[in-house]
Parts: sequence; structure tokens; C-alpha cells
Amino acid sequence: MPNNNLQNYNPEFLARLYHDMVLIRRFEERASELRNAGHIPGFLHPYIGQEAVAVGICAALGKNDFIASTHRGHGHILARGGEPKHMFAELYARQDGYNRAKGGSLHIANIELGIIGANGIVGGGIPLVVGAALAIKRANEADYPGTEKCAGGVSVVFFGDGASNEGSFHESLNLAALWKLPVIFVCENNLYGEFTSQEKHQTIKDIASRSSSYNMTGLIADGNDVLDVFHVMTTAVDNARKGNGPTLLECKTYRHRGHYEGDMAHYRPKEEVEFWMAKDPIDNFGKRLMEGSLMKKEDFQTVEDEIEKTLVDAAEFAGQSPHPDPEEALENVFVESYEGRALL
Amino acid sequence: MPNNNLQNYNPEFLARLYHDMVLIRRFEERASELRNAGHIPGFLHPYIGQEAVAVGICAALGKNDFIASTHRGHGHILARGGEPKHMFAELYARQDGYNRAKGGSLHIANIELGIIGANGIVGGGIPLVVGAALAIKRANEADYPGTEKCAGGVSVVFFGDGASNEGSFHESLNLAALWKLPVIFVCENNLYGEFTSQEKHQTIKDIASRSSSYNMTGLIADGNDVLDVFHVMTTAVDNARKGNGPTLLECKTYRHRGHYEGDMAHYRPKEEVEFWMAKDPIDNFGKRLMEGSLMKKEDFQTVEDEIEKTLVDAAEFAGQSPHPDPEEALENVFVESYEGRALL
Amino acid sequence: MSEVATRRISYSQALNEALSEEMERDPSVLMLGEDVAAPGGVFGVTKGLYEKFGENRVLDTPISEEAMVGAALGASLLGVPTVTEIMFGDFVTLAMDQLVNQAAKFHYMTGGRTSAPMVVRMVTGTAGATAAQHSQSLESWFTHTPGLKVVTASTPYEAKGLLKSAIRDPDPVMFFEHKLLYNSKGDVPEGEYTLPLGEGAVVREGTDVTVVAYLNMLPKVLQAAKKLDREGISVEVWNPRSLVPFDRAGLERTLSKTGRLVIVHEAPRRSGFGAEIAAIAAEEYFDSLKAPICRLGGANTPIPYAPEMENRVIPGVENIIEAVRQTLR
Amino acid sequence: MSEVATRRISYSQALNEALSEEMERDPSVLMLGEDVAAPGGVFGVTKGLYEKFGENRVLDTPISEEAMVGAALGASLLGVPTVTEIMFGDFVTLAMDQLVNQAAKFHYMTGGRTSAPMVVRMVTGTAGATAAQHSQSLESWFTHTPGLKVVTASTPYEAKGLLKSAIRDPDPVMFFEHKLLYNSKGDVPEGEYTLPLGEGAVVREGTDVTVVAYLNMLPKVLQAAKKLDREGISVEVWNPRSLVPFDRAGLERTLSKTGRLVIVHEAPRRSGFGAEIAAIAAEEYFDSLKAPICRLGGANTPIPYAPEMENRVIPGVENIIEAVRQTLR
Ligand SMILES: Cc1ncc(C[n+]2csc(CCOP(=O)(O)OP(=O)(O)O)c2C)c(N)n1
Ligand SMILES: Cc1ncc(C[n+]2csc(CCOP(=O)(O)OP(=O)(O)O)c2C)c(N)n1
Ligand SMILES: [Mg+2]
Ligand SMILES: [Mg+2]
Repeated sequence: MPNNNLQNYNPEFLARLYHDMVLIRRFEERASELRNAGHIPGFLHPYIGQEAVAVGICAALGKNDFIASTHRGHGHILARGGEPKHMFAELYARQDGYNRAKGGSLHIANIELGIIGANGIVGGGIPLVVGAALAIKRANEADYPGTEKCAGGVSVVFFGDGASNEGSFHESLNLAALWKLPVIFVCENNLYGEFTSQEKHQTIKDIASRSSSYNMTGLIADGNDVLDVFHVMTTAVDNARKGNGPTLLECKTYRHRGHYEGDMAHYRPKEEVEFWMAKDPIDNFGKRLMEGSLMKKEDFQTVEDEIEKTLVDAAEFAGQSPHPDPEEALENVFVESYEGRALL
Repeated sequence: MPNNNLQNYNPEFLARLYHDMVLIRRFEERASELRNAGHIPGFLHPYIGQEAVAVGICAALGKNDFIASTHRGHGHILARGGEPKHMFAELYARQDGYNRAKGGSLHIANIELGIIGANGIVGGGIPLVVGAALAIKRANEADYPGTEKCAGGVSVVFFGDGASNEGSFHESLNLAALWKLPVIFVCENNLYGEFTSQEKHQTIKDIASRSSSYNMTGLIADGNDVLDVFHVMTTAVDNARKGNGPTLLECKTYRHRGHYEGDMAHYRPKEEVEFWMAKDPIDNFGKRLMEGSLMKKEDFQTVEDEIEKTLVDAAEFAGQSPHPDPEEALENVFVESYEGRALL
Repeated sequence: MSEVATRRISYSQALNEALSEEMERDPSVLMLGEDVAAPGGVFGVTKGLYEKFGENRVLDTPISEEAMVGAALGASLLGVPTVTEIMFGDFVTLAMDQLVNQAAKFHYMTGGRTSAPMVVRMVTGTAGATAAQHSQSLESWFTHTPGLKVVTASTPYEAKGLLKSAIRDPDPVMFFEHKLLYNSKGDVPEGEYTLPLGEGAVVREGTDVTVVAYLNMLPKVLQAAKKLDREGISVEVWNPRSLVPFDRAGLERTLSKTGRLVIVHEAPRRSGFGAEIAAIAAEEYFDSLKAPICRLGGANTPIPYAPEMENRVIPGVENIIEAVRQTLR
Repeated sequence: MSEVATRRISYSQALNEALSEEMERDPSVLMLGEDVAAPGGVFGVTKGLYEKFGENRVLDTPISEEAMVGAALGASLLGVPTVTEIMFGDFVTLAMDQLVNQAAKFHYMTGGRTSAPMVVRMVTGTAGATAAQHSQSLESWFTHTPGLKVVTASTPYEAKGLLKSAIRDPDPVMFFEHKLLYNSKGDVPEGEYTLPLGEGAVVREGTDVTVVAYLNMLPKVLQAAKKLDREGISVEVWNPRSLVPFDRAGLERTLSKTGRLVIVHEAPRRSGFGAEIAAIAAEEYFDSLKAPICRLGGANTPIPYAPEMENRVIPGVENIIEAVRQTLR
């Protein structure tokens, strides 16, 4: 059973967690620069500050598992194995983007990687993973083409504190609990829905407590501690795989930046921001790795250098990817030709 | 503080509770006969068995209070002062119906009586009372035309166990709790949503427990005991009027008949039906009144006779009410003329 | 056409056969809905399927239309086709986000890299004094939602053939049935068959005027056509079957023959699908038109409760006859 | 017309003034929406109102569109008019039941004995690569929903005058704004005024062809008209302002003058409100038509992310010019 003690983990695993968090942070910083430089036409919702959640959650997942994400989705997608070059290409609105420039930041998806998709509708992805879990259950029960792609899997949805007030949240949790589906509902409570603080949008503090409405397990993780997230998530995943049903997992965290690129976030008290900045998930995990002699100073630089190169290459790849032909806009409304199951 | 002890109540009040329950029972029986006789064109969802809920709840309400109801709404409307003759006229689809034959069973409404309306959409009425409470709050704060009609009021919505799985339930409770609105959410848990039993549509037993998701008071009443319902409701109403916010009040009850007139309800275990039949709210309350010497045998007959006459007259009134002119179908899409506020 | 053995079965049985055959053909297909399992659906369309395919494939859902449709979409995105029943079409209002913002757009938003083979069946139309929230005909909305296919079934033959095609279709299909048709009977082939989406049918040949109709307006139009025949007016009746994709060639053929167009549907006239058909004709076949187009739709009102008012707001045989006569004036 | 003193203000300021004046005029009016209070709305339309009218009258709601719209309706039924902002029109999908099954039908279902003075404002249209779920134009659905009024505001003058009327209207009004218009400027009278719902306006006089347009297609059509002028083509531009009620007389006047009709909107062409306008013309003014009607709408696709594809699916000035020329051919 994994826990919060560094010694219980494989050093490479720990290094990968660190790496992935830094990758997300730098990706988001770079995306913001690239947007300011005019390379990205759409809007962005930076994930900076919440990296431990995406990385801790996805580290507990395997090949046959699926995630659905949100408007603040880059972190989830990177943590699940999304490649920066195809992500930048998508943000650049180029042909090599994951969605061939049709989706943009809000809609990056790749079912082969287990990514059902980011989502522009708050709460919109929650019912989808209930369905994904239904498909998984069906694959566990019966052999049909594609079964091998999801049998034994779990499905996971990320959503925010704000989203936990949408009807889709309630309906989906009820359904997943009723059918004992292998779903983990990951609520990233970053204390704000847009410009509205949690106490102005709901009367509870612990969103995990809403699990009781469905007789579902509710767990809370320190969303700024990647190992804690991983540890708690592992419990939830085990339960789901064993057929014990879904979990509502709340990760307490904070976004460092505004709601979207450009929002100065003046609505947040200075002390609050400072409190959370001091809990930076990357700094703190880095410190622990140093203290545990698992990474040396120069190792951090190596990570940064490697990521810098990845992102420079990715941006270059994106910049060189062809613009879509405007006529492509008329394609893909319907599946043009269909032989057998489209995806799995 | 009222409670479950007969001695604490005014005998006339108790007699009225009994009367109102019997009125509902006989109204529903008569409606079913009238439908079978071809006088009522639409479908009906009989309230028989649940009378203690409507009567206990509405007994705790005053003039400036509002209720919203459901597809199974006759009981609520009668308990709130709806007149059988205008109700039958509506069911008969005649001009003297509450809705001038445009609504039918599913939509009977009368704002003057504090009845926002029955509703054909499961969960559809729940957000409406949040709004009604907003209007009440506004009336409490400011003087404007109509204020006197709702100032100091509370608003109440009835809905079923099945409805508690709809998104509108969740969103509305969150909103009412956040704004500390004077709303009482009355869940009539009759153990079935249509043909599906509670354990097949949710994983909890006590729907009142869902209140914790909103840091809201949750209360449970014996929905077959009119005094218990009244007692618990009084607490909730007091709280709401004092500005302490909403309550989720679950009344455990059972419908004696099928989901709709014509449903034989074969999906229910015989023992379950028998168990609940023995808890008939009218029989049991009648027995208590007898034991407490509050009503004598002949008093019961008097009640029955009076109600019989009311209903015979009501059906006659309905039968003699003119059919609508088909051309009326084209009216009332929009408010034709509007001077000042339409209603209040 | 070679002789095909047929039987007379009801529309509702035809739907049931389509569901049963497709679930047999493809072991992954799932069915979802409120009271569709043991109860067999409030209109009885799914009777026996629960017994046949078991609780893993025929699922009763709680009353939560948004999650139900979203779950259907999620499963279909992973390659598990779904058929979801919305008990009354009016309740689709609760699932609009999952249908419009999710299902309709997924294939497109992902640059063609996902597919959502899902069918949403729903009953539509006015009957039996069920009033404003149980009587609507909402198909037009979905024709205005790119990414959704929209199918209407007007006879047992169509019900079975179109539903089977819809289930095999890789895209989300909104499948409209009509309350008053469930008990109607018609000839249905003995063996396996499907009807393609996007192909209309001339239901009755004629030369003077084309009347377009679907769902429960089709039998009314056929009645009207018969009566008009006695007046010497020859009515061609054309049924588009699927509204998206729409059989333009079929419309063109009948219009170039008759030059006159009446369109009848139960949905409110304003912005109903009749407007689209009229607009297509006024744009593309303007020169074949010998007279003003005439649309007959439901009144622009909610559906009232009283039967006499209900009748007033839905086109009747007499209204259709009058419209045809007027077009010929 | 007597001289009226005007100022040049932005569309967004015009809306803000309308809200502010109406909330001042009527102490009962409430405003609801996500981040409409202190933040002033994501498009800034409600800026300053929270400060002016306080937290009892300008309410931030949690992210729960269904309850928000339902609550607005409940308050309005009790005589408290409400103005609700749906942050992006695309999210109205989550409130469809409260709008369509409740708000639209209440007055009717109760035999005229209730009234729901509520306005639902929403921003619509394609701009800035916001992709498929933040770019739609959904007005047509609501024109197909009897009981709802549907208003579009295309200029600052209209924005203020129509919004004020909408707030005073006793019926539910769906009020459509456009992202790209918020910063556009125009002349607005100094003093109090309202514009009636149901009255269109000739925005530019012409004789050869009528082009109907609203929202952000209106400025594009005006540009096209200018260019066409140089070719000697005289374009009359007509803006219906409200789609329900619709100014048939206004349409008739312009059509009887020009005899040619082009309709332009951003919403997908299929079953867009252009279909309804085309159908009205093909039914009622058929004999004044000298040429096939031409509808120009958004492509029948979801809105793509890439700007070059975005442009491809929305009618542009060149498309409008081409359509007009074709109609004159
Ligand atoms: C249905 C819907 N309503 C509103 C919005 C606008 N919106 C986008 S993000 C957001 C805030 C979401 O808050 P939360 O769920 O806490 O996620 P966070 O942004 O904090 O990650 C809102 C209101 C939307 N995209 N979809
Ligand atoms: C949104 C919606 N979904 C489904 C229905 C069909 N329906 C009518 S009543 C009902 C069951 C409601 O169950 P519950 O809320 O427990 O109320 P009860 O009938 O037991 O009083 C259903 C599914 C409906 N009217 N509205
Ligand atoms: Mg948040
Ligand atoms: Mg029930």
C-alpha cells in the first residue's frame, strides 16, 4: 500500500512525478507566453498551482483507464500522456493538433490515450465517465470487438468546486453509486469558480462530504501534495477495480493565476494567495526529494533543461504544422465512412 | 410548540386535519370513478395513502405562503384550499376549471391561493419555490406594489423520492441554502418512482440525509401521521420565517394505488403493500381521535356525508360548466394586456 | 421488386423487433431509460428485452435525464452503442446540454477522431389530453443542431427499418416516434431489412400537388388525399423519413412533377421543420413552383388540456384538404 | 421627427444603462447570473449595478443554470420581474426545461392567470476562437417555443431600447446579444426611450433587393450594401429586431418594394430563423417575389476552433455580396 512516506516508493517513480509536475507548470507558462505573442487564438485557463492533482491522480492509472477533463485541462492531459507537440499544435490551431485544430484548449481529446476530452461546459464531462464506466463494465462482462481496450479499467473525471453545484454532478454520482461503477470523481477544490469564492457558491467546506448523499465513499487529499493525492487515489482505484463502486475524491488546492489568462484575480485576499503560494506543490515536493536525497540540485536543472527542450521543440513543431484548409471546417460533422466500431 | 400529543391541540384543528384528509381521499376516489365514467379525459396520479403529508404540511402554512406541487398534486391543492368544484371542472376540461381547461390535472395552479402549481415535469417545481422565496425576501426588504401578498411568507415544494435524483433538486437546495431562503423542500418518499423502487433508483434510505450536502437542516417525519408531519413542519416553518434558512423535510409514506390510474402496481411485494395499508393515515388518525374522545362514531359519518355532498355538488358543477370554445386554444400564449404587475 | 413475405404487426412491435434484433446482432449494444427494463417502458416498446438480454444490457435509470443521456454518450464514445429512451419527448429539455453541446459535437470537435453511435428514442405528439408538458413535437430543434441525425418513423415498416439503421449508424441519432402510432398496424417483411437514413419515400403517387408529411400527420394526409381524389385532385404524398440527412433529390423529384407544395407537421408552425422544407423549395425549386407554398403546422401555442382545444391546435384532415384546395386555387 | 439629443456610447454601455434605469424605475426588479455582481459579468455588461443596487438586487448565482432560471421564473410569477444573464448562450442548454416547459407555458397552462415578467439575456455568436461550446447562435429554438418572446439587439440604440421594453414586458423574453457588438458604438438618445417588441426597422433604404439581417450580420450586410451600391445595386436592409413577435407588415412593405429577398444570419442555415422568414415570404408574398429567395446562414457544422475555419462557417461580406448578385441574376 503506497502512502506518504518517500521511502516506500521507487525513486524513478518519484522522479517521474516531479518531472510531470514541472512539465505541466512550464507548459502552462509557455502557453501563456505563446498566447501573448499571438500564436494562440483562443483563451486559456492555466492549471498552474494544481499540478499535484493531475499528476497524482494519473500516476495511479493504467492503460485501460479513461479520464475526462475540464476547461482547465492541460495538466490532466499532460499527466495522462498527452504530447506537448500535439497539444501546442492544437492550441496554435494547426493540422497536427490532437483535434486537427477543430477543438482548441477546451476540447483536447484522445481516446487512444484514455482521454475522453477536456470540456467547455462546467460539469459537462461528469456524466461521460459514468458512461465510460458502463462500457468498461460491459467489456468486463462480454467479449466483443474492442473489449481489450477498456476491460478492467476505471474511469475518472476531473471537475472543480464550482462544478459540484451543477445538476450533472448530482445525477452522475447517483447513477454511478447505484450501478457500482468503477468511477473516481475527482473534485479539484481550488476555492473559486471563476471570480466567486467557495463560500459564496456553496455552504459546505468539504465537497467530499457530498458523497454521503449517494452512500458513496468520500475521500479528501491534500491537492498540493502529489504523494497524498496518489496515495488516496490508489485506494479509490483499487476499490473501483474490485467492483466496490465509485469514490468522490476531493483534492484541496489552489490556482496560482487568474481564472483565465488575463484575469488578474484581484478578488482574492493577499493573505490567502500567500498562504497557498507557500504550499507550492512543486517546490515542496522538490524540497522533500532533496531532503530524502532522492534528487540533487543538478538533477533539478536536468529536469528543467529536458523540459525546456521538449517545449521549445513542441512550439517549433506547432509553428511549422500547416494551417488547416478552411474547407476542412465542413468535414467531420458526421462520420464519413464507418467500418465496424470507430474507435475501440 | 406543537407535538404529537393530541391533548396539545385544539379539537377543531384536529377535526379539520381529519376532514381534510378524508376530503382528499374521497376526492381521489371520486376522480377515479369519474375518469372511468369518461368524464375526465387526461390521466390521473392518485394521492391516496399520502394524505397526512399534504394536510400536515399545509396546516402549518399561512396566507402569504406558497406551495409548488407535482404530477400527484390533487392532495396538495385541496390541503392548500383548492375548491373541489374548480378542480373537478379543470379535470373535466371545462371553463370553470382553475386553469380554464388549459392545464388539467398536471398543471392546476392558483397564485391567489398560494398555489404556484402542479407540475408535469418531475423536479420541475423545485427551482420555482427558490424563486418564490426570493420574491418573498424582496418583499420583506422593500415596499413595492404587491409586497403585502407575500411578505413574511415561506415557500414550500412537494416532490417525490424519484425527483430527488434530478439535477434540479441538487441545484435548488444549494441555491436556497446559500441564500438562506425561506423554503421547505418536502420530499414525499413513497418508496417508488413510477415502477422503480427506491433501492433501485438510489443507494440511500433517508433522503433527508441529502441535506448535509448543503449544510441544511434535514428532518424526517412519519408521513402517515398527520400530527407528526405538522409538528416537524412547524419547526421548519419557524426556522424559515426567522431567517434561519431552508429545510429538507422527508415524509416517509406510501401510495396505496398504482403510479397512475390504471396501473395495477404488480411490481410491489404483497407484504409491503399490507404493511403500509395497516398504516393508513386516515384510519389511524381516526382511531386516535376516537380513543382521545375527540370524535365520536357519528362524527365520522357527518364528515363523510358533508364531503360526499361537497363532491357530488362539485362533480355536478363541473358537469354543468361549459366546454371551452376551441378558439380559446389560441388565447393566453402571451399576456394580452398588462397594466402594472399581473398578479401580486 | 421480388415478392417479400410480410406480416401485419404494430408499430410498437416493429420497434421492439428492431431493438431485439440489433441487440442480438451486436452483443455490445446497451439500452437505457426510465422504466424500460422489467416494466417494458410506459408505452410497452421495450417489453421482453430485459428478460431476453438481462439487467446488464437493459438498464433502468433513476429519473435523471441529463446523466442518462450523458452516460449513453460516454459509453458510445468507447465503442458501446446505446439506445436511450426518453419517456416523453418533452423531457429531452433536461438533456439538451449532453445532446447539443456534447453528443452532437464530439466527432467534430475531435477532428473526426471519435464517434458516438447512440440513438435517443422519444415519443412525441399530442394525444389524450396530456397537456402542455407531455405533448410536444420538438424535432425541429435537433435539425438545427449540426451533428445530430433526426429520424421520424411513421409506419411499422419504417419504425423497424429506420430504427435498425439508426442503431448501426456511427453518429448520434434522434429517433422520433408518435404516441398515436404505437397501435397502428402495417406490413413488415419477415426477414432482416433496414431502411437507409436520408431517403424519403413517395407514399402515394399523384400529379397536382405534393404534400409532405411524417409521423401522425402522414395517415391524416393520406385520408385527405383519398377525399380529394373524389374531387378530382390528385395528391402526391411524400414522406422524408429522416429530416437530417434530408432527401433533397426526393423532394425535387416530386416537386418537379407537381409544382405545388403543402407541408404538414404537428409541431408549431413557426420555425418548424416545414419552414426549412419551404425555404429549400423557395430557394432551389422556385422555378418549378406554380403556386405559393403552404405550411400547415401546429398552432403557435403550447398544447392545451381540453380535447376540443387540443384538436384546434393540431392540423386535422379538413385543414389539410382546405390547404390543398387553396394551393390549387 | 423632432431633434433628439444623442450621445455615442457602446452597445455594452447601452445595455448597462437599460438595466440600471429599469432597476431604478421599478424597485422590485432583480438581477441574477454567474459573476454578474461585483465582477460585473464576464463581458462587463452589469458593471456597477451591484454597487448601485446592492446584494439584495444583483445576485451572483452558483454555477447551476437550471436552478438559476427556475428561480428567476418563480420570482417573476410572484410579481418580481427578473433579468437573468446566461454567461454564454451555449449554456442555455442546461436551463431548457425551466425555459421551455415552465416559463414559456405558465401563462397559457394556467388559462392566463399567471404572468412571468422575466428576461433571459445571453451572448451569442462566433468570435475569438472560443470553439464549439462557446460560439453558438441558438435563437431559432426559442422562436419554435410558443410562449417565449425572442429579441435580438444589433446596435447600441436597439440594445437599450429593446432591453428596457423586454424588462417591462409581462412575458418571458429571450434577449440575444452578440460578443462582437459589445464594443461597437452608436448614437443613443440622452433621455428615456423604449423600442417596441414586434417592430422591425429599415436600416438602409434600397430598391433592388431586401436583405434581412440582425445581430452581427447587420454591420456585415451594411458593408456589403455599400460595396454593392458602387455596382449600381440598391440594397434595402431590414432588421426585424424581435423575431417573436415578428413584424410581418414590415417584411411585407420591404418585399413589395424590392421583390427580392436575401436573409442572413449566423446560426446554422438549416432550420435557422431564416427558414421561417423564407417560408413566410414563399407563402404570403409569393406573388411579389421576382427571384428565388436566398438564405445565407452559418454552415451546418459545429463551430470549429481555428480562426480560418471559424471564418469559413460564418457568412462574410463577400458571401453576402455574392448572394445579392445571384438573386439579381
Ligand atoms: C455550464 C457552464 N456554466 C458556466 C460556464 C463558465 N465557466 C467556465 S469555467 C467556470 C468556473 C468553474 O469553476 P470550477 O468548477 O471551480 O473550476 P475551476 O475553474 O476552478 O477549475 C465558469 C463559471 C461554463 N463554461 N459552463
Ligand atoms: C423529467 C421527467 N422525467 C420523467 C417523468 C415521468 N414520470 C412522471 S411521474 C414519475 C415518477 C416520479 O416519482 P416520484 O418523484 O417518486 O413521485 P411519485 O410519483 O412517487 O409521487 C416519472 C418518472 C416526468 N414526468 N418528468
Ligand atoms: Mg474552482
Ligand atoms: Mg415516489
